Amino acid sequence: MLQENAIIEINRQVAPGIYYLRLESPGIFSRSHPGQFIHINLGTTYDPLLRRPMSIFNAEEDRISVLYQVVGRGTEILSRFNPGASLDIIGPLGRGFEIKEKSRHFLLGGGIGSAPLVYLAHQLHRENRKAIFFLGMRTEEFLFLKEFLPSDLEFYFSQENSPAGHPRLITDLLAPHLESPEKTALYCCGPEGMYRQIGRLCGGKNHFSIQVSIDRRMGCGVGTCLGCAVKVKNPPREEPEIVRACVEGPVFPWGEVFANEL
Amino acid sequence: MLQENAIIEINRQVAPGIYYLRLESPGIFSRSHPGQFIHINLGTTYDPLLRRPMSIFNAEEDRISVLYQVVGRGTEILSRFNPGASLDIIGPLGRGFEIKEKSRHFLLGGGIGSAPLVYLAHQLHRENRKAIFFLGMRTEEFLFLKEFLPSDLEFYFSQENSPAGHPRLITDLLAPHLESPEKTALYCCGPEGMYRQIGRLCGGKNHFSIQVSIDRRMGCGVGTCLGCAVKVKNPPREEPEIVRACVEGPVFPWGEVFANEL
Amino acid sequence: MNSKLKTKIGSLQLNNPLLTASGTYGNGKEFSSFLDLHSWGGLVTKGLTLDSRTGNSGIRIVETPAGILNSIGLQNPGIEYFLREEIPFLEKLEIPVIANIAGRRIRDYEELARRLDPVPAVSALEVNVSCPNVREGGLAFGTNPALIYEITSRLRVITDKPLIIKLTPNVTDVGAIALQAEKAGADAVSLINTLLGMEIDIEQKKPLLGNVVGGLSGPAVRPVALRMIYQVYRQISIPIIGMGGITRGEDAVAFILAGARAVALGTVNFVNPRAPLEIREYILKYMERHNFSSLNSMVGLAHQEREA
Amino acid sequence: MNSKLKTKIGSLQLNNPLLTASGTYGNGKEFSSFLDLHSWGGLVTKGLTLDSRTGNSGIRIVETPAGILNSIGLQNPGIEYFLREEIPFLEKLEIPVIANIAGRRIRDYEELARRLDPVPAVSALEVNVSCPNVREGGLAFGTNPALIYEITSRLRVITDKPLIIKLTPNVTDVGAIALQAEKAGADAVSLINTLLGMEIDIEQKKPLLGNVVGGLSGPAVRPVALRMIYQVYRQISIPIIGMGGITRGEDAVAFILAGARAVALGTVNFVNPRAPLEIREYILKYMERHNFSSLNSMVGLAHQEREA
Ligand SMILES: Cc1cc2nc3c(=O)[nH]c(=O)nc-3n(C[C@H](O)[C@H](O)[C@H](O)COP(=O)(O)OP(=O)(O)OC[C@H]3O[C@@H](n4cnc5c(N)ncnc54)[C@H](O)[C@@H]3O)c2cc1C
Ligand SMILES: Cc1cc2nc3c(=O)[nH]c(=O)nc-3n(C[C@H](O)[C@H](O)[C@H](O)COP(=O)(O)OP(=O)(O)OC[C@H]3O[C@@H](n4cnc5c(N)ncnc54)[C@H](O)[C@@H]3O)c2cc1C
Ligand SMILES: Cc1cc2nc3c(=O)[nH]c(=O)nc-3n(C[C@H](O)[C@H](O)[C@H](O)COP(=O)(O)O)c2cc1C
Ligand SMILES: Cc1cc2nc3c(=O)[nH]c(=O)nc-3n(C[C@H](O)[C@H](O)[C@H](O)COP(=O)(O)O)c2cc1C
Ligand code: FES
Ligand code: FES
Repeated sequence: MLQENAIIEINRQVAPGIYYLRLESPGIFSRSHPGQFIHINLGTTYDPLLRRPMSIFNAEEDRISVLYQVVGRGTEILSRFNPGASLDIIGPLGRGFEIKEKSRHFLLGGGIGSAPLVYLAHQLHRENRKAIFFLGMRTEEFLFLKEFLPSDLEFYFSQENSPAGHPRLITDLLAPHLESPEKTALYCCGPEGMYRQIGRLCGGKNHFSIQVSIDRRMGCGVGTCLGCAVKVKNPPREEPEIVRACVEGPVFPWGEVFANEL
Repeated sequence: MLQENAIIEINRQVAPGIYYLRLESPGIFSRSHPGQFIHINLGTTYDPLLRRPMSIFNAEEDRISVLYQVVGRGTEILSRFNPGASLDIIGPLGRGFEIKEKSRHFLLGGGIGSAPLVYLAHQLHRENRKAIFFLGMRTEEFLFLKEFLPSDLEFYFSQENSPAGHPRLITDLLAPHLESPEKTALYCCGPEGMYRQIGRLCGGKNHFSIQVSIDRRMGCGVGTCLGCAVKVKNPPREEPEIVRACVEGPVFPWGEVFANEL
Repeated sequence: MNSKLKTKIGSLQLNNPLLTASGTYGNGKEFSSFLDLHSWGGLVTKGLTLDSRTGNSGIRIVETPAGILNSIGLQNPGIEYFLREEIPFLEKLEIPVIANIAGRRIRDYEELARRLDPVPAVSALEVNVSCPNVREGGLAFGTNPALIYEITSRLRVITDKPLIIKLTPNVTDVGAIALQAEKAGADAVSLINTLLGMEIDIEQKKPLLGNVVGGLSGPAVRPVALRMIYQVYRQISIPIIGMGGITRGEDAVAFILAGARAVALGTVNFVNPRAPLEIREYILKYMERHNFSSLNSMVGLAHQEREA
Repeated sequence: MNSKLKTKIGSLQLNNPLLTASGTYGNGKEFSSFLDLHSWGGLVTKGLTLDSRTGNSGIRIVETPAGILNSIGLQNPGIEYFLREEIPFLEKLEIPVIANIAGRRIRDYEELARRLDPVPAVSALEVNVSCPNVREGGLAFGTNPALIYEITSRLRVITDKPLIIKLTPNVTDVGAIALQAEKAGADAVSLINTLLGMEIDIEQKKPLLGNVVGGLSGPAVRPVALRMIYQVYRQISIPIIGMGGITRGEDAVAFILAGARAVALGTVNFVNPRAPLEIREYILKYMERHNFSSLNSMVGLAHQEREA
């Protein structure tokens, strides 16, 4: 965890409202793992005041990158930084995905949530593990992601606006792959509704290990403001425990967060 | 007085920390007079919140321009706007210089304060009036101004860092021109200390008419917040009256503001 | 004009909920080149006192993070001048004009109310008991529930025009004060006036404003204003005019959901003179999107949902 | 380290005037990868209660114009855990540690003071009587001068460690409250805690924060904080620890000139972990430029100049 003034190499729109930002950040690069995030300072104005958390989209050769969607003022400001400028970032933050010793690895991304899974896909690829990428989208706005993935990665996508009979939800994609008793690790990143659906499909099954990345509004990003509370089950204690998405997360075992809801 | 989204044509550094900004602003152009100013919105952030007042530096062919010095956050932000972008401006604001029916016109500018006098110089030139430009500076940082002035204009400058014997203050430049009994209009723009010195030199003399541009922190710029109060003498009333630099000013007859101080 | 936006403050009918905040809009004239003044629901005048006041000396306005501090000190030409020189302009307006009054003693307020009561161009009185920029008093009234009761009931006898008490946020319990205004017969309360603040010139080592302290307004104070409106809404049943940092349509909607029946725009006018047009447009779109057929049905909804 | 920056809060010696603001810095550990914790004058712990608290549910932090609203609700693992798990880390620090305590009833505070009094690693107690995020109480103490007297004097008997009362800004007269703390034997007061505010989710039509209201901090509140410190400085003679929106060296200097003998940094830590280093540097340069040989000689100077 360190603060770095990272030089912007690329900050380019790759799809409507979606930007790819690549930073020279050797310190953070060398410490980062898939699922972790950085905290970006948007400049000297007090408005907006806080840093913005962004997952690490990929990390290669002293560079880290971020894929972000312009949804508000902060991301809008970010999109206007030019290459060559420097960004004050903190990272890598949080606990990323734990790569499990399973025979299959399923990466399930919902929309922009897919960002950290790209880094994970490359990591799995480097480790020669068998992986499948499942992408859920509203229309086709995230199809470009394929270009950022290892070229030989098995890849499926669903679109909410698909005609009947075609996969509309990520669970439509997933279902056919669940028959096999193979031990499978699921890495999920998207809206919480998606996690619930995935859980209903395979939460109870022992040969699945599911991790989910939890999104919370963040203050500090480093564990001191307690703004990013997540309730987790923590057996043998009855009461849920309050942990921090920015330190104990953002990645949690699915069961810790959602098991009570099944 | 109107609000216009003016397209930036030029926003260029012309000397260290000094920028020349030219805007396509036909509405404000067609209504403006030397000594008036515009009020510039710096963007959508709440910090800084207020517009920034800037004198009109020149106005030609549907364009107005501004010469500004980067002294703080607002002007720093302004310096980063790119040509092609649009600026939300209000103007022309305030009461500018009144061109007097005198045989000579002296323009006395202190540093960045000289900006509105450039516009005035062009106006006097268009009207074929005899004018002299006196420029006071600390070092030589404003010498570039000459390039923006009518080429045949008589021009003198003083530098505070000059060697002994050379003019250091604007009053050193002015003194030799005061012997003549010619009726003279003085138009001054600079720090208040300069106005006091000029006043001591020629405030009491009847054949001089002196106007000064008064700098106040501004809120609205249009006369409603009463933040820009200036105390003026308003005979026959004994008590000074409070007027608004943004509406009744920024240009005032020297006597209204400084006569009591002689 | 869209009748969905109509709202009422006591007997005062407004075409839309947007009012000018006192002291930030002159008496409207200055802004008439940017927009049709009839776009407003009503116009609140700058603060009026009996005699003319020259205001505070020294620096009067300074920018702060997302806000401004002002210490104008109630500069105004006095009631005499107002009646003679400004009423002729105001009486031509076809929207309600609310006169904002301030004084040092209760009898100043009484006298002001007496002078304004017979003026047809003045539709209502807003009583500023909370100006932080006058040393002699003002603030003292605003922080004392008993005095609020006293001043409200004394003015109530003098005029039948809608009486709006403008509350200061610089108190422990704004609800208790609002309650006294209601009990004493006020038709509405407006809040918030500015938060007391200051700035120091560290090079000169002294307070930056001529008057040492000033009033904080603008977006910075919005969360405080919203909280106070939400809180007061639970304690009184007369209408609330909400203000404090509103700059966008979203803000105005939030204030209405918190319990404001009308909202006033102050500092934003200095930055964006077209704000009332944009905000009015936003509210209409919001109402459409959420199926509200009247502004009234939106007021205070943030409470209902909570109880549900 | 530069001895010019030394300052004292009661018997507490600080190498420099910069403290962490309670609740914004954990117990320091998290930030130790960004800077040497010994750069601080002292460390104020997050708020401690007797029992562990899980804090408020729902959204707990939201950005506002130049500020943040938080409704953490005093989440903390309780005194037991603190003594067992966190003291070992804190006792290795060579700077003073100030324990911030909060409770629902006076006897909670008494019990906390009793438990902390014998702990050598704890150099002083900061008594939070003003947390706006606990519904059961807290705020009630902070707004009532008599209760402040009561709680301070009761704690005074229990401990000889410097006792710092942390005041809420959500009151009419913060000076009156500070005065009671002084009279009852407090060694210092710290101010300000957060301003009570709220935000509304207009799409959901309900308060955005899980706890409805929250505490406003950050640059937005700075002018209010500065004014209160300036004001309290004229009324008491014990030291003031100033805080509220400090982000730059200039701000810290302004607070000191207004009367603060030490300053705490809160929200800024979330944005710029290196702020204490930059601010310390700035103060030193400022002192050089203005020929101050000790921090002490700067404290409250904004008043003196005014009287001159
Ligand atoms: C650990 C983590 C990793 C993230 N990674 C990515 C990423 O890789 N790519 C990406 O595009 N985004 C990512 N996000 C989300 C991103 O941080 C927000 O979209 C961004 O902060 C919004 O900033 P803004 O100023 O543009 O929007 P704002 O104007 O602040 O907000 C826009 C809207 O989003 C809501 N909002 C703001 N923050 C959050 C939040 N954390 N959770 C839910 N709603 C919120 C606001 O209420 C508002 O409605 C991540 C968030 C977290 C916590
Ligand atoms: C009518 C008028 C015309 C002007 N014309 C020009 C012009 O043509 N070119 C130009 O460069 N500048 C001009 N100025 C000054 C210009 O408006 C300020 O320099 C600018 O607003 C500073 O903004 P900032 O955010 O960069 O500085 P800030 O960060 O706001 O302030 C920097 C420093 O300047 C001080 N300051 C800010 N505003 C004023 C003020 N109005 N008077 C005195 N001190 C102030 C601040 O206290 C601070 O010390 C004019 C001002 C007025 C009132
Ligand atoms: C420059 C200025 C002058 C003001 N003058 C008055 C006044 O005369 N009477 C009054 O009741 N309120 C006055 N106010 C307070 C505003 O009416 C309003 O209550 C406050 O500014 C909060 O709203 P805002 O944040 O939208 O500005 C003044 C505010 C400002 C900024
Ligand atoms: C997230 C957060 C948590 C806080 N928790 C506490 C607390 O536990 N005890 C306390 O006395 N003050 C607490 N505060 C208040 C701060 O200590 C400080 O008084 C306030 O934030 C103003 O300073 P700032 O503007 O520099 O943040 C908290 C503030 C924040 C932002
Ligand atoms: S964001 Fe501050 S503790 Fe997680
Ligand atoms: S700047 Fe508002 S009245 Fe002049």
